[in-house]
Amino acid sequence: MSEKTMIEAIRECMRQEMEADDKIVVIGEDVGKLGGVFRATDGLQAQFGDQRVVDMPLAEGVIIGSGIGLAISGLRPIIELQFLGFGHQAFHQIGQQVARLRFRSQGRHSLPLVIRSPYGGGVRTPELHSDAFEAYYTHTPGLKVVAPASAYDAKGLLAEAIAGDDPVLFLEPLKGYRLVKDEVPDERYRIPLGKLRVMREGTDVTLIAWSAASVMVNQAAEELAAQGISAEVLDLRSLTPLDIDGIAASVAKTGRVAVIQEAPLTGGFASEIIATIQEECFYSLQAPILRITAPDTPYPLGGVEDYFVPDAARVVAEVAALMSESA
Amino acid sequence: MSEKTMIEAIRECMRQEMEADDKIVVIGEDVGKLGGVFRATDGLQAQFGDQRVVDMPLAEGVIIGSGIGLAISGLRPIIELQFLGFGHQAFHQIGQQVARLRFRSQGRHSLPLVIRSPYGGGVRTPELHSDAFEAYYTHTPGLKVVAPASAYDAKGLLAEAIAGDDPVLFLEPLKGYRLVKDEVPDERYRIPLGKLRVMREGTDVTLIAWSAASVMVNQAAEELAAQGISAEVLDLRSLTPLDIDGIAASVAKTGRVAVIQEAPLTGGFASEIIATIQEECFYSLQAPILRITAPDTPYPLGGVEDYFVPDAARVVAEVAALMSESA
Amino acid sequence: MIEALRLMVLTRTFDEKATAMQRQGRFGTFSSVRGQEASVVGCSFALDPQKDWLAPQYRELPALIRHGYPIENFALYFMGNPRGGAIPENVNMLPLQISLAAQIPQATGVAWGLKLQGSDGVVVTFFGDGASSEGDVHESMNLAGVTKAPVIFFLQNNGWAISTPRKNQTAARSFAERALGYGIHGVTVDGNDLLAVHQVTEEAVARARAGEGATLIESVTYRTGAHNTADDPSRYIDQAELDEWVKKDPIERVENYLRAKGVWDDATAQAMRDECAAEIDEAMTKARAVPLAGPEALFDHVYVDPPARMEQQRTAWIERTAGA
Amino acid sequence: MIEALRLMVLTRTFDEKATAMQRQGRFGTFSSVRGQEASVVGCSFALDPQKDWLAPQYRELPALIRHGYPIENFALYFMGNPRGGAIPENVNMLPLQISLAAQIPQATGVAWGLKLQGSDGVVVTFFGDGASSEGDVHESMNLAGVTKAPVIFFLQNNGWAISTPRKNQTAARSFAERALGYGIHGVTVDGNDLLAVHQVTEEAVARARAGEGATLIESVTYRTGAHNTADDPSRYIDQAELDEWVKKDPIERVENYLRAKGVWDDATAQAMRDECAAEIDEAMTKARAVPLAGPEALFDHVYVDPPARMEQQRTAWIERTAGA
Ligand SMILES: Cc1ncc(C[n+]2csc(CCOP(=O)(O)OP(=O)(O)O)c2C)c(N)n1
Ligand SMILES: Cc1ncc(C[n+]2csc(CCOP(=O)(O)OP(=O)(O)O)c2C)c(N)n1
Ligand SMILES: [Mg+2]
Ligand SMILES: [Mg+2]
Repeated sequence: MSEKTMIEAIRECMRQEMEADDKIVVIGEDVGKLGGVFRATDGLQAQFGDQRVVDMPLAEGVIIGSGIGLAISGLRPIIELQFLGFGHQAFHQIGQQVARLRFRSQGRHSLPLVIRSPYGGGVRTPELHSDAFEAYYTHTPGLKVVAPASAYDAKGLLAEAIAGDDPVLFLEPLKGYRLVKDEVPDERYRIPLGKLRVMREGTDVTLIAWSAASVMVNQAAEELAAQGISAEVLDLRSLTPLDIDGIAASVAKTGRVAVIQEAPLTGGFASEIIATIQEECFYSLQAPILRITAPDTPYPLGGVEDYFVPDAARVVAEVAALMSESA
Repeated sequence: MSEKTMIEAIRECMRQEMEADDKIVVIGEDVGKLGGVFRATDGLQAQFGDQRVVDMPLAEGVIIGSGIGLAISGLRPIIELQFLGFGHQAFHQIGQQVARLRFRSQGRHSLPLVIRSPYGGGVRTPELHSDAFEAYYTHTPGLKVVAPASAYDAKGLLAEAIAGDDPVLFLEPLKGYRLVKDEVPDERYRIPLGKLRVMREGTDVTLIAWSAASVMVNQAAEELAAQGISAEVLDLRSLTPLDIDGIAASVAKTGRVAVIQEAPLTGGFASEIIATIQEECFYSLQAPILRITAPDTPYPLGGVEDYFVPDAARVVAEVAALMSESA
Repeated sequence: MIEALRLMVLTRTFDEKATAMQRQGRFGTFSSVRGQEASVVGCSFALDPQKDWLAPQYRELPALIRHGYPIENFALYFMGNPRGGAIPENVNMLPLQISLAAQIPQATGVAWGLKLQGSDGVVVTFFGDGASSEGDVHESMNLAGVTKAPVIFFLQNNGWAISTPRKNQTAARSFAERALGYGIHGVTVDGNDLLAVHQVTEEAVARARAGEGATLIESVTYRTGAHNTADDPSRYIDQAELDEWVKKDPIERVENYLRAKGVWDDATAQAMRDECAAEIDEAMTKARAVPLAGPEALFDHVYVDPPARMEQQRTAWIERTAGA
Repeated sequence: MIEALRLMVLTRTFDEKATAMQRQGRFGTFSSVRGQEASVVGCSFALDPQKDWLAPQYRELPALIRHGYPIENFALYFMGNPRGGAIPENVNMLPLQISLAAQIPQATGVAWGLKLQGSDGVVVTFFGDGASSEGDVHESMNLAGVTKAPVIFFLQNNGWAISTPRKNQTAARSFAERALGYGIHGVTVDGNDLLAVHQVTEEAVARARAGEGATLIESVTYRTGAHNTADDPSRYIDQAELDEWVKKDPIERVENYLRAKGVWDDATAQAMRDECAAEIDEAMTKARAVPLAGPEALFDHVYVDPPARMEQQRTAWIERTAGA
């Protein structure tokens, strides 16, 4: 057990899983000598060779598509998408092929494949590098979508994703890569998908988030506590499968909810959570469920991104206002 | 004024708009001599020539991408995607380029471009031809998404989409192409985007749908009426912009809502509508808002699609059950 | 050669039968291999189904049969029964591909994976002149060049992509020339010449097995039928060109060759046709005897380890159908 | 030629200034054109900014300047100010492209559109050896072949795509050979030879204007700096190869040529450097004087006719910021 950053936890996970299973290969842009633009794969090519850690030509469609083929041939690929925004170039392979191969072959070809990708904003990347595009993938049956917020979770959930036989999109908070740091066991372990983490217990309101937003919301909850508002913070950890029971249990207790996402409002995953909560907990709700999201505009250039991505001050203000709504 | 099928209305619209504005060009797969696989462009190449109605090489990315370029050069392209599922191949061009060109160029390049596509299931097409993928596009700021249910609306909304200077994804119900038939003026007219159509007035429950589902839901409403349930049916017509006021007005009146979509449940556009309604009309709601959708599975082969796509019997049964829920 | 001819006749019989059934509403929309039999069969016979893989488009029934995919599954699939998609465990094949060219990156990956794991299997992927315009093809050939993956890109240039003629598809003189731009081998072959197709494929297989990498084979042939059973080629086809190609029918060509060699006559031909008709009848009967799947088919095989929500939906769907 | 040299020196000055500022946190991550100046400038001078169009990747500042895009906009863009993206009305240019190769179909469309409308303008699109692997490139060259669109695919093969060397990018002997597979013209040129680049581009422009269609130009050059200001090439670069290329610095090459011709000396060189430094300082000062946009910048220019919901968000966002 020692304190590790999220990127260290992810790298350690891949190294240990690759040591344990020589069917695992890592492919992606610049994952070799460079060790990935964020160093997630640093040292892996030196350790496992350039047949197991492969710098691919710059073409996301065939990076994902050949990953499918590698899996069919008996390997277990971990694919690094350099940024989630470039998943668009491979959208036909991810959305229609990865997600449906098992179904289309009626069980003949399972797809033990993990697509890892940095995700989300807040670090002033160039255009098209920061968008939180998870909602495209959570609306895609056949995929699983995982979005850890802590280093501990990142290691355990990634190990689970790698061990499983279903395709997983594994979203890594770009902002958290070096900022997030926590105690991470040195040995291998797994965390099951579909179980949320209560980051903070509370009684007045349930705040629901995932990935980097969870960390931010947890800070907001501290400030809310100072204002006398007891917020329970749920970090979803996996979006598909979704821990509906865990959410419902908290909402039954608090009766008030805010869902916080980095993506634009319309059609984001927050909307799904809200639709689900009002189905499951309608009679517990004391006020409308609040969405705290980016506006319905494209992710802007870095200089103004702080207006775009929800921050703790906004969460505090909007949740405080929610508390004064009466049913 | 005369009775026209939806496909006739769409064809007539394009023909008349092309006659009025010689900057309009039509590009797509098989839109020329064949007139499109559904004959939407039948006769257009004969009338306007093969420089204005162009059979493209089979590559959706460059069909959309070159359409962007045609628009920048001063033309006004109407692009036919042969089926919406093949928008995945062009997802990077639609989601990141079409939707953001104006923003990225800070207003220099507006994009008067319409992407027309057959959409939705129920006619036993091959795999990947029937999915209702609208939620990917409604979660994409910078696009507008239109989904008419009647021939009258199809002609008027398409004319509006063509006349506007924003990019529009125009979804045409595959199932309605020949089945839907109604009175359509012979002259040109336009219907503004963002105004829903009350297909049927009612007092007990609001049923919300779009495209082919609206037609089906309207039939269900007839049956519900026979059971003594007065359903108001809202046909959204455009999803972006969304007529939130129109929805709220109906919900304020009825207090009960079901949203019906062809797509899988999780993360569909129905979730967005529900999240919005509970924000806008929380205190009017007498029961949880119901979602009637496909399950969270890929669109199946045609032989079993009737289990997948919601039908009127299901709507009747679930809405009847909703009426017995008490707040 | 007789075996190859038999496979050609068998699928011609299937095409005719299925088309007739489709007209009666007993079969779904499907695309026949009519006119391209030599191209598909010649290629297919160069493969070893035990270790080689197929990544088909949708128009290559003869290759699927030779690889071991049951005809009745093909029929079921086009009747709209999801069970038709089932690929038997020992059949080295990817599903039929409807999203054009999407199988090609996958085929490249399978080939590369076989190589990484020390197998000498090769992968053949079929695609059309239309599909060749998709970006997936470029990305795949390029990756195959870099990895020296043992994959054969078998491009069937049948003159048409639905109604779009070859000349609107590309201005290239030949498709095979594209190989150069990826450092892979490229060759053009008369796709209606069974033996020629067989030979160039055998050479490509040999190169791939020997670690010399990928080959792009352009097989020049012609779609003498409609694009599919929903298509009306009279709207766009060049009748004179079609007539020319009908004269080059690949089955007749093989039969004439065999007749010239003195090993074929009307009686043997008729016997083969009768045998094939019986086999197709049997497959169709088998397929029609398979009950149409119920609502559970929506949920089966989506995940190895399905989310709880989907499993709840499964229960609800099955209950609702039972109730209805 | 002096004008071309000046542009090369100007952007070298910009690159050095911006890199220094980036280290001090006063500039964002950006990619310099260092080492590739002859390639970009030689191409650019073959164009007529009045009627020709540019569709850049992100590393071609000299071409943008010559086309009329203000240096301060480029600086603002990389400082993260959305206003930097603004393209003046009379500048025929697409935005900088971050999504690799995505501008290439668009460039092809602009060219085709110009042709359809009877203009004789041509379009140049820049992209790298890395971007060349994307499917968009294939689809675009193929469409350009079919439509005879007046577009020039200007591929800068600078040896690297971030850390990925040319040999991992493709097994092709040359990129230019790909042209054959699309029925367009292809040519390779020494990208560090200003005059040679200029000449092949002029020829391509002439062909395009004459209705003879597209050209793929492979300009062989080298990225002598880091990929961008966040990159550490010491992790992967081949130092000996880099040293070789640094010796071929395109600016020195032009200066040596001019010196040999007797029209250049240390004094003129210094004068030009001073002038460029002043111009860049001024542009940077201008850029830094532009106030960072407020929250309205999220909403401006998304739509011509915005949905009501977005307009309500605009109001809410502006109020909240005012309140904070
Ligand atoms: C990505 C994609 N785009 C469009 C279609 C619609 N479509 C089905 S078949 C076809 C033509 C295919 O032509 P080709 O690849 O030459 O194959 P052929 O049918 O001639 O064997 C088209 C456009 C599709 N299935 N997939
Ligand atoms: C579609 C896409 N994939 C990946 C990236 C990340 N990325 C940015 S630059 C780059 C390398 C580009 O190399 P090349 O095209 O050769 O251009 P160069 O930087 O050498 O000028 C990569 C992988 C991107 N911006 N877009
Ligand atoms: Mg074809
Ligand atoms: Mg490069």
